[in-house]
Amino acid sequence: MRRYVLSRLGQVILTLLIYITLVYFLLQAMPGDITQMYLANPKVPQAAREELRKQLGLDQGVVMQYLTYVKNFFRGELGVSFSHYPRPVWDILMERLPRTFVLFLTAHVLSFYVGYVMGRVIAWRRGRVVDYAATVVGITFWTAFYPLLALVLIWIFAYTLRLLPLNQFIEPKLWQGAPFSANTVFGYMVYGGGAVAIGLFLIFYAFLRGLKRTRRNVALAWLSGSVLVAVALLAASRAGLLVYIWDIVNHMVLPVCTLTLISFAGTMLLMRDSMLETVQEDYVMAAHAKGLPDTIVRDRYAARTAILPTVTSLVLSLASSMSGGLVTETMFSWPGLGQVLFHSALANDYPLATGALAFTGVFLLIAHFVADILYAVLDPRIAYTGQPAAEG
Amino acid sequence: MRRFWKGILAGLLFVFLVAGVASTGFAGQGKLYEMAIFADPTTINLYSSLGPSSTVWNTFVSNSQYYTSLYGNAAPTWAFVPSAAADMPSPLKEEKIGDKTYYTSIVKMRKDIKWSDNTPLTADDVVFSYNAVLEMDPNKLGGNWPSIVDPTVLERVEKVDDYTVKFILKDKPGLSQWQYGVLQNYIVNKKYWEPIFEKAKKAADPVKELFAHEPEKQPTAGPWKFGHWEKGAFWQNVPNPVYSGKGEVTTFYENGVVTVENPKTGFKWQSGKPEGKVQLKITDGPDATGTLYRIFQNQSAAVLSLTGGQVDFVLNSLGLQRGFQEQLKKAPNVALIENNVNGFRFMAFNLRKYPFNIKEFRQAVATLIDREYICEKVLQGIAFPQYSVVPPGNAYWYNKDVPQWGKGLTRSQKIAEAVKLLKKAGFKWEVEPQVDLEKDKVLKRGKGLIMPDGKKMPEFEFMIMTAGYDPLRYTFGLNIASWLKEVGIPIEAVPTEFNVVSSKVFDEQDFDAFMMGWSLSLYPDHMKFFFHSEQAEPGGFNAVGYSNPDFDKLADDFVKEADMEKARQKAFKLQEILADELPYVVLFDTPIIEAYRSDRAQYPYTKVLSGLQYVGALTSTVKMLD
Amino acid sequence: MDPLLKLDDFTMHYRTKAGWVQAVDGVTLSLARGQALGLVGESGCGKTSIAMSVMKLLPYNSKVVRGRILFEGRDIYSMTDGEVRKMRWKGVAMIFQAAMNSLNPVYRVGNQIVEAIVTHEPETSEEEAWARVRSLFELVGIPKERMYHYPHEYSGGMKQRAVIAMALACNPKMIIADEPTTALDVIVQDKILREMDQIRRKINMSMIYISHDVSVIAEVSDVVAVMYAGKLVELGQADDVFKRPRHPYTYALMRAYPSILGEKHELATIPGEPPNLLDPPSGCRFHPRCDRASAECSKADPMWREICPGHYCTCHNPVEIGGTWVGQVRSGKAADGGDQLGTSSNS
Amino acid sequence: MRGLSQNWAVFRESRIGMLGLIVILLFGVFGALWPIMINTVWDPLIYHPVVGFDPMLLHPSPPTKAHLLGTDPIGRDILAQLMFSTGREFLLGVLSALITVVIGTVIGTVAAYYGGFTDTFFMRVADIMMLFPFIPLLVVVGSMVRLTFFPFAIILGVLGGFGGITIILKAQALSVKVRPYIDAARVAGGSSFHIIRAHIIPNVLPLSFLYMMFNVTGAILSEATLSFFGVLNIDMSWGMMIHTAEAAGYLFDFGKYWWLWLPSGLAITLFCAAFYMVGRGLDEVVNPRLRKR
Repeated sequence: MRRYVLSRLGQVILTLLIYITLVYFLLQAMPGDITQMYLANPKVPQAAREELRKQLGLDQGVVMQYLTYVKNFFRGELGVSFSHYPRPVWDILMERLPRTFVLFLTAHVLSFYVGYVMGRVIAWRRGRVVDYAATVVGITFWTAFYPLLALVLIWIFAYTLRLLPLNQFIEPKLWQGAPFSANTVFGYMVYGGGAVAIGLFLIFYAFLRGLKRTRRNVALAWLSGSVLVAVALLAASRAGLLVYIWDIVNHMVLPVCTLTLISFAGTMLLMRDSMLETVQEDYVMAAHAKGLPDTIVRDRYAARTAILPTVTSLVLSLASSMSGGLVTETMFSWPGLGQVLFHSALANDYPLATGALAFTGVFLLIAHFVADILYAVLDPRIAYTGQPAAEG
Repeated sequence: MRRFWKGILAGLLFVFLVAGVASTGFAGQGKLYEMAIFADPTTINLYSSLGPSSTVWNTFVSNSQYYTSLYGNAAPTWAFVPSAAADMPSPLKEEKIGDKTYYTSIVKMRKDIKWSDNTPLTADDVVFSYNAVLEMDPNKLGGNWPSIVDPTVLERVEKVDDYTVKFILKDKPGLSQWQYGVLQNYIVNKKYWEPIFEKAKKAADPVKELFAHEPEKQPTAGPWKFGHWEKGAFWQNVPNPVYSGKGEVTTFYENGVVTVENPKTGFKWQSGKPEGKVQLKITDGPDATGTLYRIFQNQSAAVLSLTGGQVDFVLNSLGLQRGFQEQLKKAPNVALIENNVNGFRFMAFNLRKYPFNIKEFRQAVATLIDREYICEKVLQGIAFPQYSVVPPGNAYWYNKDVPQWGKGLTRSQKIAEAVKLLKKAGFKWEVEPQVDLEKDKVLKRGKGLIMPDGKKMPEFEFMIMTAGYDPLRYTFGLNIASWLKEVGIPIEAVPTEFNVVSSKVFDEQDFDAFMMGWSLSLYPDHMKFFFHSEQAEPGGFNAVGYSNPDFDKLADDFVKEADMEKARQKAFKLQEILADELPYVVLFDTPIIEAYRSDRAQYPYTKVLSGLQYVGALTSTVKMLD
Repeated sequence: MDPLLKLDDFTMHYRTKAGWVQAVDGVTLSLARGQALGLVGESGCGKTSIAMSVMKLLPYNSKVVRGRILFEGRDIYSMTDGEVRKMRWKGVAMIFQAAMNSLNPVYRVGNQIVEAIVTHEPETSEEEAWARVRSLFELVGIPKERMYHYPHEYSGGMKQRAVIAMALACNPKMIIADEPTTALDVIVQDKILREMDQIRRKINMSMIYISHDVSVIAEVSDVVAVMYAGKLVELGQADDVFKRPRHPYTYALMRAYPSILGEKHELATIPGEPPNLLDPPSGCRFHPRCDRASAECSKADPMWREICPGHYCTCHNPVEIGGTWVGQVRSGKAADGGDQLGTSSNS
Repeated sequence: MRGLSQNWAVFRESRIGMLGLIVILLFGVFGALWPIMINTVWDPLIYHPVVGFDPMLLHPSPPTKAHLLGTDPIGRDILAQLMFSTGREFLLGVLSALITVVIGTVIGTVAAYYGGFTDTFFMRVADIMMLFPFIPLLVVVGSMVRLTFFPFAIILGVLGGFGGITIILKAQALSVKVRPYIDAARVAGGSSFHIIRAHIIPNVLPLSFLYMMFNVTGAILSEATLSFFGVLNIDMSWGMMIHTAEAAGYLFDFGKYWWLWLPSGLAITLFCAAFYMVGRGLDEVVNPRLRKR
């Protein structure tokens, strides 16, 4: 096991190095550099341009620049942004990460859940109307032109019906006197939400672990779960955070729903296919024969084993949520990592663009690794043999 | 299944709950003036915001809102007026200091201007604002600094007394360097900034250190000071409680005279003897209780917010697209403004190459392009034709009598005229184009253009914008190419990415022809930068390689000229030369369209070159209605 | 006394693209309490379809065309879903073909049995259920700590036993064992069959053994039913059928299997292929492969008739050889079932 | 392997797949109308999708007799643009998907057949390709160099080809490789090339074909998204039509200028959904486990 992890880690680092090299030279090969921004202003003398090139290290050779970059990268320094000079790239990424993370994590989990539940249902009712309807509707949203769909939904829900806020991720009027920055609140949301989620999991696990869910246990689980949530909310409200969290949640509804709408079909269809295989397994038939209720057979027998391939896709999609969605962020004015990438590219800000891409790469690599391990945890049939799993 | 529906139901319920509780309307209330912008500003720091990471958004939210300068241009006429100064600078005087001869000028300052911490703005602040930048080296600060605190002109600034400063200049400056340059530098608070400069100077990279400082608490002398910045969401400014300009009245008279009068402090100034009617009277505020800049990532959302009443104005240096204009016309409580802009779009050839260096060839091209057709028909009035390198909107400097090639001619007349011009220069055809002037028809398209040197003209590339970048200019480019082809000019329009165009044109100077646009400053010294032969080397701005000794001399004289009226005559002459020689074939420009909430904001004026965005949407003179 | 299970002219078809597959055609038989019925026939003859019909686990493309299945006198095809669920496992449990795959790989084996118990006996607490699992494991001979293991940690024989334990979990009135031992090696197979038989007798439970292997059926059945191409062709006491097979198909089937302890005979194969049930042969479905076929066989469907008491057969030209001993038949009589082999001849 | 007609029979059973196929055929007919229309009924000066202009109307004009779907903000006929683009979308989608699948199949089979270093190398390459956030990367590259039609199709194809599809196809090829007839062919003295070409590839092809359908969807959506952000150098496409409307500020009041976005938006969705559905249908052909029992 240890050898496996170590060799795998070596592979991860090597892959990362190659990835960064590729990203670096890919961006280097693009035409134009930051000093071209001065083209728009003829009053900037040549001397100032040269000074800038020197300041940004552009006067050195490409190879030299690359080596410096890699050295710094593994030290955790991503350099200084050109377009936000002299802000460190890391600083900008960290400013954007919490927002991106909260939005896309929520959206991916929700879309995964909806997809999983729907997939379960339509596989179970294969060939019925609900199967065809959900498949066609799902595919239609899955292949819908996202920016347009987002605009239409904004127009309907935020503009015409005025149910939800129009764009942005917070309401400036509420926040203008806020004692904390939005990122602090996002931070609380991540940590607090995580803690509550783990707490709830533990509570439900403790009370409902067995198969026989007595009324008393269910009631106790719900009761203590509610207490936990209430305590968390109370704490947030005492800290004066609640109204701000609420505001963020309020702004999240539309983008999260839109993202869910366009992406649930992926999980749904994957789940359906996967489950169509498992429903043919003998143990599902056996479960029926045992006289277990339909939903239990579906959820514990057919769906439980069918979930495995979808979990991999969930983990990978969570990782890609680090890179954010340019479209979502643009359409909903949610400035996150995707926007950083786009604007840095437009401004020829290579350190920032490279940094954002590299950052995403690291997360994806870690996610691949986690997916492997999670797979093993979920499927007791797979045990680590000390050998890398067969490719493919 | 049932559980699933329950889940959906619970989800919906949650959505409506959230919606019901939280969107209880933060729509326009109170006297908060709200504007939409489209990108995060990059910094609060004046030095970095005028430096290399200068963006228009920084200008909107901070620079002009916080700082004052000795002199400024009074919108909407752009008259040169004192602002922290009490009167016009004393005339430049030659003076020997040490063993060098300098030009000097004395500026008397107003005594009634206060910083937001209630300390007076004195000569010390002014001296510091100039000398600190000079010590830092404006070239190292980069961006706009070398053109504001121009080290080729300014030696240093000295304090004479608490409210008088003396400028010591290395050389006799022109208008652009003096009135439109040095004298308009922002004044910062010495007490606040001095330690920061001191610390920066000791750092390994002083510029980086200076730029990295975020002066959230600095005192300002303008109407606003920094309030709150939530990156990616909004920027908020709060009023300067002791703003000395409050209540100050600026009056514009028919004869161009501007008067300034502050009833509170008793300050008075006038540019001359007022005559005729009062054209405009502006009372400074601010009336709004604060300014809030909401940051949006897409224009549709910003405009939706405008009609929904969440913002009062959409700040965008490009204005609104025509589609919005048409849709906003009918929106209640939304008013539209249309203004000329200071810029132009043009087509240019590489004059280093044959036969593009033949003047008649370019004149023929200019004749063939039907700007009116494109602007009125294809672009339906969202663009206006332009012939001079100074746009008509810049009325003081614009020469309306420059040659306008092909204006008012029909298609066939244009072709006939172009053929005449080309023949004059010695061009021939394998198949000469023929037109029927009576019926305005092309009888025969030209083919095989033969250059005066007897060789067949090879096909050449005309770089135009890509359809994705700008569909309008893309279409215009395609149209130009098809007109030129009619007379047999072997042009091939190639949609090219902007980065590629600019690096081919400016860095490599390896191109045949291209289309591009400039936006300009008020003072038209761009004529020197774009066409002077000293700018012709790679990296310079005269990328087309225009070279005319007479023009060079006149251009040099023009930028050195310190007298407004004489400078104007020279600018007219320059325009004439350029319109005849055509190093640029000027094509058109688009007006700027803006919209605001008429039920919320009331502006002293809306007619101004480049629109209200150019004056930061008048945060201190807007009247907010409840 | 009512039979526990009764199939009455039961006819069930599958719908496919190519047409209707006549999987089960006019099957009539009954099973008394405590009796063991062996259902034998080639693959694809409809044995498993009958098992699934009894469990009401037929796929969506099946259709009961005619007839009824009565469990304790009630037609299971007119029961509600809830009633069917109650009948399953409590009334009829099943050991599936390839039993090893009928355990859910991601749950512990014990859990899967407990789940069945608490579902059917809500009054049983979980602790009691686990206790019962422990005793069941003892009964089938699995170390009880194995309850907490996952199926993939079991050997094949152990899985088989676990499945048997699971089938016994709710004390069902009958168990259908569909090829319960096919996947095991012969020695284990024999052992498990004996054990199952012992348990069955101990708790006086009915059982249907389904197998293509005559020797398996011979070992454990009181009554034997032979199926061919969706139809029942012969039915009788195990002794009778194996000693004196009357239908040529049964005869051929006997000869196709070696007897373990019996006299030597030459192994014979049945020529030809089982018929296509989309379009079965006219008349007797076996006639194309039958060496005794006469002209009549291809025209008329032979009647279901009682050739000698308690021994039924559908054949125009039944085999008349007596005393052919082919398989090993369990000695001794069925506990109380022998004469109650209720049949009717209304096909 | 089953014959074509058998596969067709299985495919026909899939209602989703058939629905998709019908929609694709309709689009095919629609796209084929373009050269006919422009050469007969339509005057190229007015109906050219890129430089056409109708001087008789104010633009954007709502649907009229002359312009059944109206005109765009610079006076070009929407229907003509839609028709013209259909062919281009087919070309873009199929070309890039074809490149992806050819690369994926070749690499997948070669990696599976030879194993060892070749295998490891290509699998690592696939890993790295999967690290790239696809759309953002294309936007970054696009905003710097403005890709034109064919380079864009090729980049899409190549990026896809070296990525995840290789891994999937390799797994399939591996399962073919271990079948007895491959050994038989090897024993019989077949060359590696022959074995790959004659035995492995034909068995991988149905799966390749299936992924091709999904990749068409991906390619079209990528193109539309990038066009929407204005980072492609393509003269006309459905995405470009929406971009034109958006850039000119017409995607604001949805009801009022519906003809500027609805036809193209619908076309993108329908076209992509159709290919996706055909892919789903093929899935049932290729993947026997999904078939009804």
